[in-house]
Amino acid sequence: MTASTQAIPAGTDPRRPPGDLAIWIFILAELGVFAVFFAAYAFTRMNHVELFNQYQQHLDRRAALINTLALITSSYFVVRAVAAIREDNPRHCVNWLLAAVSMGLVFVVVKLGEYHHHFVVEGVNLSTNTFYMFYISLTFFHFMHVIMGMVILSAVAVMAKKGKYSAREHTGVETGASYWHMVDLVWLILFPLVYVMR
Amino acid sequence: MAQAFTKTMARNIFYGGSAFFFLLFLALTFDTSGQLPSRDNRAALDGPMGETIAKGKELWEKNDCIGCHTLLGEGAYFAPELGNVYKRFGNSIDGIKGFIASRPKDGIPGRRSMPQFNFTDEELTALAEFLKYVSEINTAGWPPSDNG
Amino acid sequence: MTYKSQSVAKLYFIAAIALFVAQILFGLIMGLQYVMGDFLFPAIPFNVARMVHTNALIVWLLMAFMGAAYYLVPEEAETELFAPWLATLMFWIFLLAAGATVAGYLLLSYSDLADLTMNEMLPTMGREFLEQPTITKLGIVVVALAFLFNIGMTILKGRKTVVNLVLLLGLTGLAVFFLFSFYNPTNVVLDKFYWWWVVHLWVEGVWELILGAILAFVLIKVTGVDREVIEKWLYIIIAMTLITGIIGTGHHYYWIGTPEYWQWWGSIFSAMEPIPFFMMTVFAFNMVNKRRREHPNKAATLWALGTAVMAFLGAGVWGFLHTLSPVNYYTHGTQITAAHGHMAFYGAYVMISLTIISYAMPLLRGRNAANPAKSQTLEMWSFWLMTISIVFITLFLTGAGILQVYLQRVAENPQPFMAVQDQIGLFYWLREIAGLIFLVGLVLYIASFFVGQDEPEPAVAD
Amino acid sequence: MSGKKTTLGLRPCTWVYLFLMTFTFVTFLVGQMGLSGLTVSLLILLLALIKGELVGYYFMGLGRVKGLWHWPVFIWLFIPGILIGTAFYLAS
Repeated sequence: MTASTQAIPAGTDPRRPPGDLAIWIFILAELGVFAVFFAAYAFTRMNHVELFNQYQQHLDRRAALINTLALITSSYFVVRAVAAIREDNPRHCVNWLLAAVSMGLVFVVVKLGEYHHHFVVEGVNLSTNTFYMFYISLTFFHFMHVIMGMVILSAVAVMAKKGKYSAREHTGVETGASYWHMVDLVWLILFPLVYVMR
Repeated sequence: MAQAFTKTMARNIFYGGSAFFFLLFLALTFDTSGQLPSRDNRAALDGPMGETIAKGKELWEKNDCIGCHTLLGEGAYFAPELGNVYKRFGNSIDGIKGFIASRPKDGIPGRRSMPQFNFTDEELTALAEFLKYVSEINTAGWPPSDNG
Repeated sequence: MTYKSQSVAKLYFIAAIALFVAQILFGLIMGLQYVMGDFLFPAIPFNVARMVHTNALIVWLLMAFMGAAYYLVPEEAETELFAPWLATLMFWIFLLAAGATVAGYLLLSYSDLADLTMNEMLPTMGREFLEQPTITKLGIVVVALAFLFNIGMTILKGRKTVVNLVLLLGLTGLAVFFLFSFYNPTNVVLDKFYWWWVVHLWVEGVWELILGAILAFVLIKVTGVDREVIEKWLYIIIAMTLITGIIGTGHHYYWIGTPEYWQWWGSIFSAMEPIPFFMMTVFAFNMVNKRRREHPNKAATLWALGTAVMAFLGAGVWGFLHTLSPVNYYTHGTQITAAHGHMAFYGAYVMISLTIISYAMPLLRGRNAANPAKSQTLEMWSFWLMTISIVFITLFLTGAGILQVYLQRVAENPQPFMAVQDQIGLFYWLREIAGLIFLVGLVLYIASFFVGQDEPEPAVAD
Repeated sequence: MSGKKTTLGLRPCTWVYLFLMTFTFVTFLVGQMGLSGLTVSLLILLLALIKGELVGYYFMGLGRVKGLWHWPVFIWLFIPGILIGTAFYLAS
């Protein structure tokens, strides 16, 4: 049992995922797209193993490591934010959320550095080769999700700051949290698949 | 109590999701615009035949060729694909001109026939050059066969 | 009918049905020309018949959408239309423009029409579905702007419901994306690229918002289910529509000179395009099953459910069949595309138009809720005849398409286009027969407006 | 912060967090050492799937959800996992 179990407000249906069901429909759709993209990457690689292995070496694994750690940490902060609001502590909730957003910012800055290297220094684009097509498509699509997630978390933080959430009613926090964890989840597969597996 | 599925959230997803994917679409469009010069044979448009090709496209549109034919697979499916007709005619401008010029005025009994448009030689050249230009666009290997 | 100004919708609906008839008649001419190549040649060449067929379709759907908006916006906003006279005026302008354009297609050669309308000043003609003279296009823009102004002001001064908002958003998108029809560069790739911003972003984008809003409105009315429930479903369905449909535009960018990554982006996103249609089917049946009243207008309910099912089949399933780029490589620009086009347009947009007409017309004609039983029975017969015919048209065209793909593109010795067309003539004959049955359905549909008018309405069981 | 179930003074989510960080370092080191081949790839994939399930189970909170919604992340990891594994197996 997790720490937060005890703080579930009375009346919450244990068969429903945390947050608004609408966001889960959206999450499922997004996960679906990423799943197809991952499978497409793997099966295309089958016919271009040499090419994929060669250009994978051009990627900045250290940057990807920092980004993975940033996203995991950020996700952890969001978990703490949800726990805080369940303990009826909006002030802590806001702080954890802001910490999570700043980790997201770390991700964005590092990723932009990576893109700068590939796009400007190396002069790579979507049409350079199949590997870069997948690398750019996957990471850029994910990158936009990170930005979207940061916007959502910021909005949730503002609402929390205004005192809209409490231990009794905090669906909004859970909704934003679920989306952010999805962004993290996708990266956890993307990182080994694109940067490490060869 | 927390509501399971709210209209507000559905609305936010609609606006947020649409804006998100439209921006992504614009980003891809931006990249495409950068890539097109290496694929869309615009060199031909800027070259010595540029004006002739432009004239050809005008004639192509003015006579609603797309109303029967397809061009790169788009149009009506009543008459042959013309995106690769230049190649199908053995890379021959004269072949295309001759075909268009020789259509019977009253059609062919019982069969589909292209109308007789009474083009001048200059117009025929323009149309043929236009079709040559289109045939040199990089279409990722489409169509699968020369028959279109 | 609650508000007097709603009655302007009647004009639009009548004109829509008249143009529908024209569309079907010219469709039958084209169908015959497929097997008897010299039919009506050179009086009505195939391209002219096709222009009338497709443009009449587009215009009558626009008419029906506008009629629907004039009917449901005041009712939702709970106020009279901002300017009923403007709606009437725009109707006549639109009808005249459409009539003059069709007359131009039929009486003049297309190139003479281009000269007459001074196409060379701003060439926009001669592109599929956008064949209208530039001046007609400008007319459409004027009508659309006046229309948007009118319903926008109505919504502003009245109650703001989700149905109205989504409808307005869809109609605004329709007008905005139509502006790309004025961009016509010599560069064929650019031309095609932005041509799809009109065509695709209409039918697989903003039109689906209109479709969703009309469907939601009719379902609220005929099922009596709580507005909140229907509205949140509407939001989530149109969200999925745009999420999948916008990047789904990429399925048109496989073979027209655009970069090859579109094959991935287009395949992945358009493969998800059936999802919103599936959700719509589930949604419609759910709402009807949970209905809180027995609305006497059974025909309208049937049309609404039919829309949900046929849109999923035509747009969802038949679209998915050929949307993946490795499949599309072989099927692009064949009768497979035609098959999909027929069922998708009928299932989604024709049926939603007939749904709102079926719901609103009895009220516009002064009835309490519905047509008499006799008239409804006839209407339901026409529903089944037209729907089953379109299924068969689609199946026959799919058969023709599969054979065409094989003989012309896959076989060891691919044959020329015309040689293949000769071999698949049987399918075209069958398609033409199905088309004739569709016409019978359409005649019954029109007859349903005239039979049993003296009989009493079915009782309202609220 | 009173009365919370902890292990060695840390909340379960904190433990999960530490596991995730460790696994990430392992994955990174494998990359840095230039290890390659099917076995290594599949092990890394397995590690990634476990990480994903940890996020789904603990962070997203699906672990304590009963019924259908217990499974989406698990299934999401499972199917692409199998597909990616198969593709790498076929490629080697």
